Amino acid sequence: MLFIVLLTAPLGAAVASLFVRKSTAVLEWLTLLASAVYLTAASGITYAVVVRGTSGEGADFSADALVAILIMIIAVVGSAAAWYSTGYLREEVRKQIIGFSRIKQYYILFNLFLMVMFLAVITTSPIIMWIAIEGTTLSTAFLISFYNKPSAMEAAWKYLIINSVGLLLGLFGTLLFFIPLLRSGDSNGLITWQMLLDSAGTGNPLIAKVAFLFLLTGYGTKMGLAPMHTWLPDAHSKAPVPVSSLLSGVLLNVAFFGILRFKAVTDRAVGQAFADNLLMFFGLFSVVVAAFIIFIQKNYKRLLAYSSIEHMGIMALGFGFGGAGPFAALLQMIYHALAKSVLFFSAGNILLKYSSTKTDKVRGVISALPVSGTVFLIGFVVIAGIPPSGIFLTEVSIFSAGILSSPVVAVAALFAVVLVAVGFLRIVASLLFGKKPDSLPGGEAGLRTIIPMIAVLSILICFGFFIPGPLRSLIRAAAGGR
Amino acid sequence: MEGSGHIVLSILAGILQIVMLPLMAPLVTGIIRKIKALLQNREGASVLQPYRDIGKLFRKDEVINPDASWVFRFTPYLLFSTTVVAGISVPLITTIRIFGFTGDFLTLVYTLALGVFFLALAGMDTGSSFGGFGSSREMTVAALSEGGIVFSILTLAIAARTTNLSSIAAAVELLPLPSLIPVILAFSGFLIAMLAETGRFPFDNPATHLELTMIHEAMILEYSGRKLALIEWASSIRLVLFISLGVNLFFPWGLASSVTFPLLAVSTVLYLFKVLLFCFLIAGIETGMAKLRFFRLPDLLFTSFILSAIAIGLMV
Amino acid sequence: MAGQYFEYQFFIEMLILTSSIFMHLVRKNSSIVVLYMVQSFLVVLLLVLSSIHRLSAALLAVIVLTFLVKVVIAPVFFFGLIKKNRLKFSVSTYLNVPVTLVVLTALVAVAHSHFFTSFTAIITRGPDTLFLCIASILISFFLIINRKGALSQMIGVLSLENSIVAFASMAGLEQTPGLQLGIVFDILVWTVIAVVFVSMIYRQYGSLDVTAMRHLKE
Amino acid sequence: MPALGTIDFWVFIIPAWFIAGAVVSLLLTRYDHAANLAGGLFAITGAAAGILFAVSILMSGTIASISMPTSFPWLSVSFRVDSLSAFFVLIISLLVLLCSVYALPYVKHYYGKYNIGLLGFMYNIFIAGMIMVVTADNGIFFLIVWEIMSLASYFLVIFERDNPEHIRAGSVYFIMTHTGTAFILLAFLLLYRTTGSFDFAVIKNSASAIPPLVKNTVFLLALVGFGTKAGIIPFHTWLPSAHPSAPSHVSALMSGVMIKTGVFMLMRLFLDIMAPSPGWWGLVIVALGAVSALLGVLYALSEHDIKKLLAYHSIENIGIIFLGLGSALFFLSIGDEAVAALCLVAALYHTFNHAVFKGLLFLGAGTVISETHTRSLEEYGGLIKYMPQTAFLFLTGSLAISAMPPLNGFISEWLTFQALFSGIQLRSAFVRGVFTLAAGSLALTGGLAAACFVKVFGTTFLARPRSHAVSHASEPKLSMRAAMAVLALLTVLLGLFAGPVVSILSKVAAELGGFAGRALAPPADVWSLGLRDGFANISMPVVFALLTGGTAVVFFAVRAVFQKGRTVTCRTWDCGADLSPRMEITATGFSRSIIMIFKGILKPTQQTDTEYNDASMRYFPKTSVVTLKNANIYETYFYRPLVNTITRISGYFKKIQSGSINAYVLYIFLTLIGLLVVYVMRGM
Repeated sequence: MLFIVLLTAPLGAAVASLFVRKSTAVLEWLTLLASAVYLTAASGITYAVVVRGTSGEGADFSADALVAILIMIIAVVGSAAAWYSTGYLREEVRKQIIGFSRIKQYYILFNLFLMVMFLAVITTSPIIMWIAIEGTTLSTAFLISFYNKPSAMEAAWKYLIINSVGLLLGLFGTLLFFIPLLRSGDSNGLITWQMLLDSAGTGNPLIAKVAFLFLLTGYGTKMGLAPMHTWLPDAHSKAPVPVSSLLSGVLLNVAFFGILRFKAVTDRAVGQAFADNLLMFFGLFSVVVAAFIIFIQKNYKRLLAYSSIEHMGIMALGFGFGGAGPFAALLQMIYHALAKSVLFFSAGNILLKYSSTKTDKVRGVISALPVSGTVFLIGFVVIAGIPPSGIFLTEVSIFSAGILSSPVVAVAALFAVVLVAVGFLRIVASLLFGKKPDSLPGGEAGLRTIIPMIAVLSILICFGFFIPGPLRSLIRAAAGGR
Repeated sequence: MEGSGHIVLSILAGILQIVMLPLMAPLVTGIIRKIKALLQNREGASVLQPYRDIGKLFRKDEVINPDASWVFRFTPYLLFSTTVVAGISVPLITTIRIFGFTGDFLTLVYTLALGVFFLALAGMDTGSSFGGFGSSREMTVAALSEGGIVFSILTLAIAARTTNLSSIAAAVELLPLPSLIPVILAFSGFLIAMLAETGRFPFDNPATHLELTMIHEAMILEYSGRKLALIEWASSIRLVLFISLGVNLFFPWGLASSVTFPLLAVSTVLYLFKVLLFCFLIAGIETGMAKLRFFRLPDLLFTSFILSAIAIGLMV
Repeated sequence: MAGQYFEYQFFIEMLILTSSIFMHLVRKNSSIVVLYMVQSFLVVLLLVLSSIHRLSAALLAVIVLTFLVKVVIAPVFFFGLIKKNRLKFSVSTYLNVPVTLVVLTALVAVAHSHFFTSFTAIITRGPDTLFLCIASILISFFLIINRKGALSQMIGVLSLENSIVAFASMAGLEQTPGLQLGIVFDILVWTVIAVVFVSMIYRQYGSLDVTAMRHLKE
Repeated sequence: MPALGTIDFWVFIIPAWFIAGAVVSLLLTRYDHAANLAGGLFAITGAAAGILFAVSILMSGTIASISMPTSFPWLSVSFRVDSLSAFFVLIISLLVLLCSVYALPYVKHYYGKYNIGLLGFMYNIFIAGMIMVVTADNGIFFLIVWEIMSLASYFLVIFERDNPEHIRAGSVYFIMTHTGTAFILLAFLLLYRTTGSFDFAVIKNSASAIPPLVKNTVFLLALVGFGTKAGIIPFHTWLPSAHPSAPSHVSALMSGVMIKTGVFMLMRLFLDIMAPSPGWWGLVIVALGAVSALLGVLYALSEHDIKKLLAYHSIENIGIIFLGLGSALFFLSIGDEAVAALCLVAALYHTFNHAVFKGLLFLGAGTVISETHTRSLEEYGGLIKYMPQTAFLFLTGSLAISAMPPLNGFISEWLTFQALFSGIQLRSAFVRGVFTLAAGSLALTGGLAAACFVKVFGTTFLARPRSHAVSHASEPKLSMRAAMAVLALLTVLLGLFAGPVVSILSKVAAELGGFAGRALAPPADVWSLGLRDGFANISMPVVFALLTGGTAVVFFAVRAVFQKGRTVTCRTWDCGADLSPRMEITATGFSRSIIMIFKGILKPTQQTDTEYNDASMRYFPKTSVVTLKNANIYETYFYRPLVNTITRISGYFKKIQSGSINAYVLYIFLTLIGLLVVYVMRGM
């Protein structure tokens, strides 16, 4: 039941929004109501997983620890983004950037986007997961081109084509994974993850390898691993801020989830080293590419996008390194999702105030926007892995796993991470400090743009210092039983 | 009986140690001036002239710039006292440590530096152009010459395995002949640094008031009366202090190794003779050499430093 | 396994590959859409062939729907787009025709090389068909890279999808009808969105040349 | 959680107290004065507790420790306070106490302009960070508190955030310290690889199993990492700009104690955790120390910004501490524990002394700056008449830092000299050469430091005012003067009671060097201080008595004998022109000769701007301004090229994002083909 609720809540909001005329408030309420519902449902499912280890509904939906983590991320960041959207879009309406039809379109697509992400993680079928992830591309394409400017069109088109190509490769890889099942003659009915896992050892290992290569390239595109990441900075910088936060904080994780699922199958078929090495390679490359580009970045929204690439790279490294790595990587996934949404929210407030994403046009944010500026600063400290943030701990533990298994990669990644912090700081310092332009009035836009940010930040800070026992065992289960 | 005689002699030697340098200092200055005059075919003033000068200055009124602060007024006393205190450490006629707690050569160097520090401040205190650049030059030369002094004495300290001046003197006396080469090197280093420290040729001209050449004199240009007297006196003590260091550390032969009257008497005479020889040396240098341009001085001071460093290298 | 239709399958797959190659060679937008139509039709044919022995109503519905979406609706959209915006000719390619042919040859060779020999395990008789599918996949992929026109890129993606479907049906990897329906629905939505985008791009940039979209470079 | 009232409890409660102060201060952020009071009082009480705690540990010789596990397997909140830690806690607490007393009125001039609550928050967090850094017993926990300390100090550096110069300084600081932390992290990771733990105790127990290559790598990494924090040349470039940017009482803490945490960790790592060490470690540290000491003072000489100048002197003094530390390492490696003890005592003593006199000088400079609103030496002058007490206290600090007897700087420099002399007496020619050069550098440093402080004190306090900035200066609030006076008194006491101090430090050194229980320390009592086999001895009380007594005797004797002298106050003869401040020597002019002598090292650039009265006839210049600056060779030859290289590489990476969608799809294509080629080929 909870699974159905999880899917129908956003779907219902989207469908109901179709029939709303003229009232922005109704749209907002629908979305907020849906967010409350799916947040509850997600918590219910997570509770069940914590208590029983797994939870399921028929043969179609099931949740284990990893799924529970992901739906919680989707639900929390999703509802925060929904909340923030209401404030953000109102502000844009006030500045006459968008009109009602736009808002309606936004809320419909926004809810659909959430729905397909939920679907992607709770389904038992790899193909349905594929369909759902393709669905994320489709539902966000128009959100990215939301402002209908040439640059937004460009970003959306690139997003559409690159991700479609990537996902088709993913489909091909998925199909190749089915080959062992075919041999065993068990091809009727829905093929589930469990069936894939059970049959993993029986097939030709070379096919499993080729399948994983296609899959990694394909889903890696969606996850933002370099060099398939190219769509990511464009899309993140052009989408409305709440959508960026979902893309960065949630969608990438969903794609990573797909890779992890298949990695488990591959590990069983050909041993761990194969997939580990691949993840290490892409992880390191992503971190390095992101680090160097961040060093000379001049646009703070793109900066956040590259930072996502970096973090995805570190998570990939964590799984590649093994040992304590997967645990830390999953923890980092949580931290990153929360921190990145906080950063995007505060970046959104900066954008509302200054109307520019170029760093050289923004000065003295701390004076102009005391709350958002401070939150951005804290977000930076967290995301750059500077103690006492939790990401520091996860990164250290990933590196300490790495120094045992592959020291050279770990050292290279360590310095890349430092470079990221350096590049990040340069921008943060130039944005936040200094004198604000005199012509700019001070003050925040409104509580609706502040409260979601503070709420997520509080969760982030709490988790940074204290990880509740259930969450810890959840992560441990997810890391061990991947 | 021998005990009480020993004590009496020790007290005598102690008093001598304290008062000997201040008392003979103007004389040494006078002697050097006289020798220089003779070498330059002048008759020169009496060797006692410095005493008269100092005495006259003490009795004169003084003029003080209204800009000057207490630093200016306080400096002459401190300068004089540091010089005298430093002098206590120098072995004059005996290698026995009369005051057991003093005599470390680093303490001596830094005590002297304290005086210079205040003198340089006093030079700046009146706000005249002369005083300022005098201080600047003085501190430049002092900073560079400190290394030379420390290192040249260090050469001996290492050979003697102690940094106490009296013990160094006692040990150097017993050094085997091959060790003399580093001692000579170190002495050359010492000589150069000492000329700088005491403001003699080729570093400074103690007798000039030409703005382009003076260092020490520029600093004290604003002083008059008893303060000037103290400063003049202190600088002559400083000179004889360094001469004593030179003769008694590097050529310690004849220093009394125990406190007996004949030994003390002989060593006193020998000491005075050595000082006289040193006066000739300085006067000779001052007559035969021109004052160097200011920016040539560092070369000379670094030479002194390097010479001593080489000496340390040779000394095992 | 649909072994008895092996020759037909091979022939059809050959034609699919040929259509992919021809997509590289034609210049007119309408021709490329026609080629896509042909290719889709061939894929539908392939689906029919591979499932003929267990044809059920549900499967038939899927096949009919696939036909509708790929052979009828999508081309109609494309033709409408071309007509509305008078996009007779496609934008040029990066490589000229001879070089393109060389690359295509190389890709076909790669598909037949030992990288994919393990796939012989899938179909014991006549692996050549599978290699043709892989060649078709690579060639469609290359179409997206080589073409500067938005429409051509779109067709390239769809052609890539066709090739994968062909591969799946050749290898006997079809899913349950429900899933196939889902995939077809996905493709339909994708096509609609892409068509809207193409027309929006045309409105914004006055052409379909994707090289005009090079502003996001940081 | 240890029981209330036990010594272990205090290990935990002192940092917690500061953190509480931070939070309270932040909560009161709307009320400037309350926030200031809260932040200050928490810091003062915490520091007082810290002093008591440290002294009781030092006196009793016990070791306090607590350890609490956390959610993370390799992280435990572990504290361990042995006498070395206690010694550093003592220094930190002492300076914190005085700086906080000073800050109470000092912070007032920020009211209304900046967020005082935030200042109190960062200040207390900074202190808590420092205390925890010197007491942490787990590598990861250490890194966390280390970065907390760095981060808090970063925010303090950019506290006056409207000034772009401060922001820039802060950025450089943050970047360098963060990079340094990466080196430290790497060092810990390597230790973890070989010992399997981040706990210092575990690492120490299995230190003998660490292969030499790893050990040497860890040494170099730690040296770079902690050397950056300590401000050792060539990793010092953040220091001269960061320290001056912070509020003065924070500058005092940063310069006085924060940079010492780098020294502390080097001691902890090399002497304690990773001991024994090969001899070349010590020599490298000695060489670095010699270079830093000499160059630090030379850079200070060419500086006219009073706080920057003091910051450069911190580099110099860290160099002197390094001389002692390096010698200790070297003598331990050759088994001469007695000399090693002396060297360590020298290093620790100088650490303490520098904290005291640098704290005093920064507070003094802060007073001067807040009274005149400028940091340029060229605009001061004559302040001794407006603020005589501050001037006197500043002079005390100047004398102490110039190693003038009988103040404290002299005694630690004397000990360091003696340490180096021991090295010079060794047999190996190479080692002797290193120590000789180090001693030479130290001798030169001492002289140059004196020259530098003549310049500072002379141009700041003496003669006539050089600008209007001085005219409204007056003595600061009593508590500000009191804080400085206590520090000044400490410079005297630490010099006067060198014997007792040395015997305490000997205990610390013995515990640290692992030769506790053997009587190797230099013999010392209240009256005198000697070295083994009578190489040297010194009696600071006597030196003190002679110098003060001698001066007094001279003064009164002259007074008594020549009563007749009259004193006339009269202007200096001015050759007919009015004496103006422009005739006084400038700070630039004062140090110019030294700069020119060392121009091979300093690479000064001279720029002359002359303005003429008449455009056609260039005989009579109206004004002529000479600007003398040092080329920043580290910037020019290391950091700038490094940044340029990274920027260039970044440029290549940026080309990935070419904007062409065809290229993007091609990447995917090539990645796929490449992976297939690599893996399928390998699978064959």
